[in-house]
Amino acid sequence: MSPSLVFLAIAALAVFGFFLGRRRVLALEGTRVRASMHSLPSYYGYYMALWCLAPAALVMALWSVLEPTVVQHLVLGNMPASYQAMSSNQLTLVMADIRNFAYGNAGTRTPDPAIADAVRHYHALHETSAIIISLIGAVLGIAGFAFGFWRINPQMRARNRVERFAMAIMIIASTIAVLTTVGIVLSLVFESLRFFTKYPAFEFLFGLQWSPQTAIRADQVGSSGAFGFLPLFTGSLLITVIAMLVAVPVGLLSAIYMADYASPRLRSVAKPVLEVLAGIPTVVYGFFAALTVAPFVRDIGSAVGLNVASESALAAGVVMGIMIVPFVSSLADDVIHAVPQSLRHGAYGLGSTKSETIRQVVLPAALPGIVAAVMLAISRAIGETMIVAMAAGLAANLTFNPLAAVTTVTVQIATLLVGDQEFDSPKTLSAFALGLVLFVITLCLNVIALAVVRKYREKYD
Amino acid sequence: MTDIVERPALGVHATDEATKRLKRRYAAEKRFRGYGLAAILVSMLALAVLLWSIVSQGYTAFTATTLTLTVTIDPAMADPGGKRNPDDMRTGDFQGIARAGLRSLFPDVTDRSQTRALYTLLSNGAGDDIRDKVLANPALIGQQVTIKVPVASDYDMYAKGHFGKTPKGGEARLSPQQIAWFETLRADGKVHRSLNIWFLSSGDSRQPELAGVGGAIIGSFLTLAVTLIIAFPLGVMAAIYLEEFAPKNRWTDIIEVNINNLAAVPSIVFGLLGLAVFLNVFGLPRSAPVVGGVVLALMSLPIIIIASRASLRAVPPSIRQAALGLGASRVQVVTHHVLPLAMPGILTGTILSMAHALGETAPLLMIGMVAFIVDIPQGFTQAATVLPVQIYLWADSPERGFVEKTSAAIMVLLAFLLVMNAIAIFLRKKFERKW
Amino acid sequence: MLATETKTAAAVNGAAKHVKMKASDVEVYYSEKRALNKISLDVREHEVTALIGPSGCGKSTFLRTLNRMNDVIEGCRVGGTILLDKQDIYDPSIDVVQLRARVGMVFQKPNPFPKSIYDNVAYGPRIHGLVRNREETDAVVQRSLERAGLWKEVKDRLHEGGTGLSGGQQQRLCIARAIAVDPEVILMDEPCSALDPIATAKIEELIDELRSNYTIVIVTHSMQQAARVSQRTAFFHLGDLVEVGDTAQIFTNPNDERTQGYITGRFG
Amino acid sequence: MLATETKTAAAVNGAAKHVKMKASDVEVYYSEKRALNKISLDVREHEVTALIGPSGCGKSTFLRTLNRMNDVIEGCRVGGTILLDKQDIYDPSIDVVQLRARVGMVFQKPNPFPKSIYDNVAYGPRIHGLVRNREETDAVVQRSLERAGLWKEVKDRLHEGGTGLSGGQQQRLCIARAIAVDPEVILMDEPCSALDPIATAKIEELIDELRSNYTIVIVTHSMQQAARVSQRTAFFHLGDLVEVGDTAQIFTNPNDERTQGYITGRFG
Amino acid sequence: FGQARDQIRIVGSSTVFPFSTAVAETFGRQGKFKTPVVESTGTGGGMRLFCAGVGTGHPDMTNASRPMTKSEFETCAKNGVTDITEVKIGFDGIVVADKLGSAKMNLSRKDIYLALAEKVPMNGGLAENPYKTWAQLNPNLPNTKIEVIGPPPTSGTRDAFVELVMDFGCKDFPEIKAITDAKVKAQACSKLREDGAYIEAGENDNLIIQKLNTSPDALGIFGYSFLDQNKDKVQGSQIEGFDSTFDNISAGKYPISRSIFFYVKNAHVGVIPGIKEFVTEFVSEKAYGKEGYLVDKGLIPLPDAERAKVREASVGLTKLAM
Ligand SMILES: Nc1ncnc2c1ncn2[C@@H]1O[C@H](COP(=O)(O)OP(=O)(O)OP(=O)(O)O)[C@@H](O)[C@H]1O
Ligand SMILES: Nc1ncnc2c1ncn2[C@@H]1O[C@H](COP(=O)(O)OP(=O)(O)OP(=O)(O)O)[C@@H](O)[C@H]1O
Ligand SMILES: [Mg+2]
Ligand SMILES: [Mg+2]
Ligand SMILES: O=P([O-])([O-])[O-]
Repeated sequence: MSPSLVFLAIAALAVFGFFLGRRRVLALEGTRVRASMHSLPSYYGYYMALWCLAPAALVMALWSVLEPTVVQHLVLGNMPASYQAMSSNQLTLVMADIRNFAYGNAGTRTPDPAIADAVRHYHALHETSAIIISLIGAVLGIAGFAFGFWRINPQMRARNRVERFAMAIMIIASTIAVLTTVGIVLSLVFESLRFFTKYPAFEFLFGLQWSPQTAIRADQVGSSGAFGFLPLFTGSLLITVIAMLVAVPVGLLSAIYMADYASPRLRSVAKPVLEVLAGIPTVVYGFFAALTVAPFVRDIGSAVGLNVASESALAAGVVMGIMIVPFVSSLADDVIHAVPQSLRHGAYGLGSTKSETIRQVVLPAALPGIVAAVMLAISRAIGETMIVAMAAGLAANLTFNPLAAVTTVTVQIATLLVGDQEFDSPKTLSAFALGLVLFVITLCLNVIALAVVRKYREKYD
Repeated sequence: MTDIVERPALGVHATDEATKRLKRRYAAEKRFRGYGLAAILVSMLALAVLLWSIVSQGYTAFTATTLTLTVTIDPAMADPGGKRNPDDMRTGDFQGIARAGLRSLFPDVTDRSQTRALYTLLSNGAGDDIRDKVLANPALIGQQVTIKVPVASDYDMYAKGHFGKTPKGGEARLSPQQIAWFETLRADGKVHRSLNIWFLSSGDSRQPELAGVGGAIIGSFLTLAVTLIIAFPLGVMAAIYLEEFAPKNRWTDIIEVNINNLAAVPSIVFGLLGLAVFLNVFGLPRSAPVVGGVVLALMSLPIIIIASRASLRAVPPSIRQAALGLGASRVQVVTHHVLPLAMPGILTGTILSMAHALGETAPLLMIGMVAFIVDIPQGFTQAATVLPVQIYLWADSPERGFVEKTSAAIMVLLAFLLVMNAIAIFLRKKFERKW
Repeated sequence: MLATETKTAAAVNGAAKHVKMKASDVEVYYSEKRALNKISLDVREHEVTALIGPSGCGKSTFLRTLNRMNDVIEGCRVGGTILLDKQDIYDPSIDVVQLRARVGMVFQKPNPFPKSIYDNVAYGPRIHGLVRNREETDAVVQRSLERAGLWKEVKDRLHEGGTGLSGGQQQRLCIARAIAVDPEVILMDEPCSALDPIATAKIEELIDELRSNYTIVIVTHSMQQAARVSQRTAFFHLGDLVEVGDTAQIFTNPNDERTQGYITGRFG
Repeated sequence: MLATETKTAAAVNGAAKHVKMKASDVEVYYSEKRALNKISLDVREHEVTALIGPSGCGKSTFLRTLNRMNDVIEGCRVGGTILLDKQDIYDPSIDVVQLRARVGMVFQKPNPFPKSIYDNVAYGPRIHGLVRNREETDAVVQRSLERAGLWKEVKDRLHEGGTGLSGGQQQRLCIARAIAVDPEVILMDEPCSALDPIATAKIEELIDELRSNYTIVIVTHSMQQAARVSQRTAFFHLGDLVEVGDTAQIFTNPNDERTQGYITGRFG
Repeated sequence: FGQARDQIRIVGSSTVFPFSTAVAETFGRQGKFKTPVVESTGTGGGMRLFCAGVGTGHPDMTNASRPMTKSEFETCAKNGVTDITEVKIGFDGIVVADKLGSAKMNLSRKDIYLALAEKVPMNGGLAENPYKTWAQLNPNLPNTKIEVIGPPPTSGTRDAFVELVMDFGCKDFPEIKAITDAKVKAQACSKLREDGAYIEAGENDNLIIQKLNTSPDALGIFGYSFLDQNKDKVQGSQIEGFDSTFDNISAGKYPISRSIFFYVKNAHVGVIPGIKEFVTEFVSEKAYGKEGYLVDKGLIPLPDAERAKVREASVGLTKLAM
């Protein structure tokens, strides 16, 4: 009896329960048409299916998560004393060995007797566990089925119950988004605190120089390094602004054109085509920015007598802007499309040109959605690594000159985390501090954005 | 009577001034429209340039140069144990057999360094091909076999014309002698260009001519399946809850800001989260598509939620009121009316987030998916890599043969993207409605 | 109290009716702005109650309180109690969905779903399980459209969009949609505003017919209409319920001079 | 020149009026469906022309052809010619924007912009450059709202959203918005449908006042209203223009029996 | 808790990655064991993972472009990773190259130091680096702008470069000798200028090569294997008179080269199938020998005698002591 088969059986039972629940309530109701039945028959069906499936699925899922630990505990606990003395890490190796033998991955080696015993024990436990969980699942499924069946009567508020279940699932879904934030903050905060014990927070936040050229090894004497956040922040800001200067006008105008000017044919082609831009891997953009756009910018610059670095914020920003165009164009197109026609008609009826209608009636009505799209695009720009690393360099210059080489917070986080690192060196830890500070800053920006949207949000209809 | 006196008073909209202003307004209108068109063209042009640069570099990777060799399966080399035991035969020197076959074509090459130079013509895969053939049919041992084997990457590149003229002072990848040998073979009709199917079916390799994206395609498929299965329902449900059901208070404001903020978290930080939670706490395996999928799902979630909320908000309230007034429950209002009308925007968010997830490497670095993995993954917990990682790794490889492979892999990724999005795009079109 | 008074009056003249809905001290605020001041009104079963009053006086607002449609308007707060068959509809235990199924509504601005005409009408019966199969649905749709006087015009285009109808047709579609659910109380916010006299007559006939089984509250700007279809009339003014009484009495012998002024068209 | 002619003619018999708009053989199709059959109708300057007819007969459709609002409805095609001051408004050379500025429109369903009340009214004057500064705008807004009879109700909340108004207030807002642009011809699709008698009277007064300078076409379902405000009445039925003539004549002595039937409320 | 694992897992240096993967592939093709999974995490990142503990959740080997440090060794020990085998596999040259067709430079480490240090010795003290062109610091060098594209501070190549070039190039200046504080001294020698003359590129060496192609005056710093593959595009500069050729590097004449290693967690041997066989393959003559396949990948092999010694030690899994 395999648990997955049992699960399938319960799922089948749930489907059956759906039909049975529906039948039952109709039967109980008799031939009267909604004199007393609270909900649609299918809600009674869902009610039964949920009772049948949900508890069993929950318990079985929990078990399948816990089972390996439990089995491991039992297997190891039963081994000779010499094994009991091992560290838990070594025990994982022993366990791996046992498993490798159990599944025939160990090649031609012969196991020593203790391991061979453990393998047998493992097999036995595994089988027992499968039987137990299958039984529990089956019992729960059938019990749920019976309970649902017993509870069903036409007066029961089946719809409310099913909807409450749906609501609970939705709340859980929203909670996951919140938990992600918690997880991210937690995964940043401890290392950041360790960084701040090694490097003063004030100097980090307001330092004007970023130069993490520290000794990466304790036994290597190196320079002390400077961890000033500002040049990275201005770099992020500069590149994001450039990217937005490309993406917002291009994206928004494209969206407007697609939603209100283009023929449906053109729109249905142009939109997915532009979306391809969002799917091109960033390495490709990186090469494009570094090898095509940056030299082009430099050549133009030197033609007009400007001193342009061969790596420039401009090149990276422009290319990044192109990458995020679809974020603005597609999302804005959807919300513009959704603005009721009656508003457009109202404006046309007053003698507006199409562009006046769009600018003064449609866009304000679509504003919340457009702001959401732009915020997403900004987020994407702040979070982008590869293009900047390849085309704008890694030099942290405190400048607002778009022709200079700059670097961004995100790029530094990535290079610090994937490059050579050393435990506990401020250089590696600073990546976490950067992440945390960036998090706080974008949080502030979002709070402001929310307030602004609230203020200008217009309701139609 | 003169017209001037008799003419009925003109309305304010027919005066000269109005006409002049109208002209200006029309000019503005035209400009605006022009900007719109220009914007689309700019993006399309950028896309075209990118695609052109990718395709023009990469299309050659879909063909491969092969050499027709007649080799004698020397029993001593093919089966050192002599017992036709497959395990023994695997360790046989099949590359040596291929080399002997090549040598026999150039009897006058005897010098040691010359032979070495000659052998560079053969790919390491040549021996593997012969091995596979012999393992499948041990009766071949001792016989002569004619077989098509891949040539080494440098020759492949040469045959495809990827090595331009070497500037003065430089050292060409192939010596004149090597080129001469190759040309001789070509003149003898032993060299072919054929469709490179194994590029799509096989796993990674250090040899450009043997490398394929098969493993990465499967890996991407597994990973994104997890991502989609998690992110889409969670994202849509969270958006519905927050937009339609949650009380509008401080708490939901905090949640909203939070989610918007999550979108701005650098993707590599999601990798850190995955490392800390899924690998270190839950003990899931490194490099596994489940972990990658979950991490990418968490990364995609805010995009889907934000896009979904924006389009839910765009549904006119009168539609909700109409349904509520008929006694629909709020869940029914949402599922019957609001959700279908908001679907296009939700699907757009999904398309964008999946495109993002499909092209992302940084978070995968943290959880070990940026790795050299040859074996094609068989399940969600086996070591796997994904297409963008493959691209990233190849782009960073010294071997010249990887240049075209990189571009070809990008083409595959874009094809993957289009296939992945096709359904969403189709559905979006279907759900679109004006009101 | 006014309501009690009226009741007694009614009892005296032998027409005592069951009170289907009873509003007591109902107040409505939009954000800070008060739109209704302490309204108390009884809606009697099997009668048509007409709400009249100048534009912006709070008729629609009051109507919406009766099936809690105000709940969905942001910033709108409601005070006081409203009983439906003795049950407080603002009680937390109440099932709003069920309430709205029992107290149906036709909105002032026609708001058909962006679906076909057929689906617009069939929607309510479907979600309430009033129909089990295609035939039943067809029957309900046809009957509702007929009663709303729209069947002839749309019977050949049932599967075209409901938003492609003329203004008056949309309004009748919304009426058909509302009565298809078979509610106990029907709230109609100017159901005939976009209708020609003939269509209006048809709807008035419908209202009269429905009255025998249902309870109806109607907002109208037409005194004539109020006089024709309603048994009781309530006059609203600047958020106050100025006067309520038998229609005949209100139109012939109003107690309040504001009522007098309004029905004779003297102030504005 | 026409102007001269008309003037002369008018001078001669004292009643002949300049024809402001002239529709000849106008046909309208929605996709395949024909909604209007060969309508020919003159709209005379400084007169109110009322369009009446049962719901769904094509009144709104015809009204929309007069300022080419049908252009923006998907699947809608228009045939025939319509002249505005001798100029074919369907001529490709015609400027639709100017046309719509000259021929303004109030829609059947009130559709305020999601902006403040003030901006709703100021929108038209601003885009047409009729106002140069804040004071002028204020003046236009106030005057338009006053004429539409809304000023008193909204003067304290000019900067709140226009969608938060009651149904009748929204309708008046849309009227104010339309007259703020100062068009030559005003098309009104049931401008009083959501209004109480007093507000209606106010609007009718406004129409009468506007008539001296403008030309007005109004769709109404109220015979009384048509009789009160219009000089000429056109009766539509099932997409046909059955009869058109002086209002007095139409209401007292119609030529067609369908007209007769309609105005006496006999068919439907 | 541990998974069952039957696949070798290797992490570590990006420099060693091409060699390690080549061996892994060959090893896998023989069909007896699964192909090892090799991750490129950088030397330090690899050490971090490697030293985190014993067990299936931790890698079996790590690659390194420098020897394991004492502190890393101690961390390993602290986490129970006490039994480690060190395998030295060869050398990696670091080259300074420019676009083919420009005049080939002959640089000394001193030149490079003067060109790239943030502060240079001058008139008895240290001064902000004033040099804009090569000719300014050495009249024998061309009069072109100093522009060097090289690895970022987070890369092991950068470390090696600082140690092998900068620290060496600076040591003979009297001004430097005069500094007694070791820290200040190190700072003076190893800090690279940040005024744009030294451009930190990402970790992608192909990008550096392509960038060299678009800027003829620029020099790039990267690993020998990339030069080897791109000799038709770029040329290596001479360092102290020696060309960056295979022979010069393997003979130890070319001064900027370093040893590369991998480390084996002995506790995993025998549990994770194939570790021993993999090591054997790696140190076989046909892999890391003079004519082995790793040489084709750009590895500079160890001298013959050392190779034999390494082979013996590593196949026997000799425990590393520190
Ligand atoms: N957008 C449209 N698509 C398809 N058919 C339409 C559309 N608009 C109107 N019709 C149809 O054309 C006919 C005439 O409609 P119109 O709106 O002109 O009627 P009306 O006379 O204004 O009626 P009402 O008094 O109800 O507003 C009706 O049958 C209507 O259903
Ligand atoms: N959503 C809202 N937000 C703010 N104020 C509102 C809102 N809805 C209505 N009001 C205001 O409340 C008052 C009463 O509005 P209500 O819609 O009830 O009037 P009404 O009697 O139905 O008028 P009408 O006959 O014009 O429809 C009006 O002053 C209106 O402006
Ligand atoms: Mg109202
Ligand atoms: Mg109409
Ligand atoms: O990856 P590295 O060799 O630079 O440490």
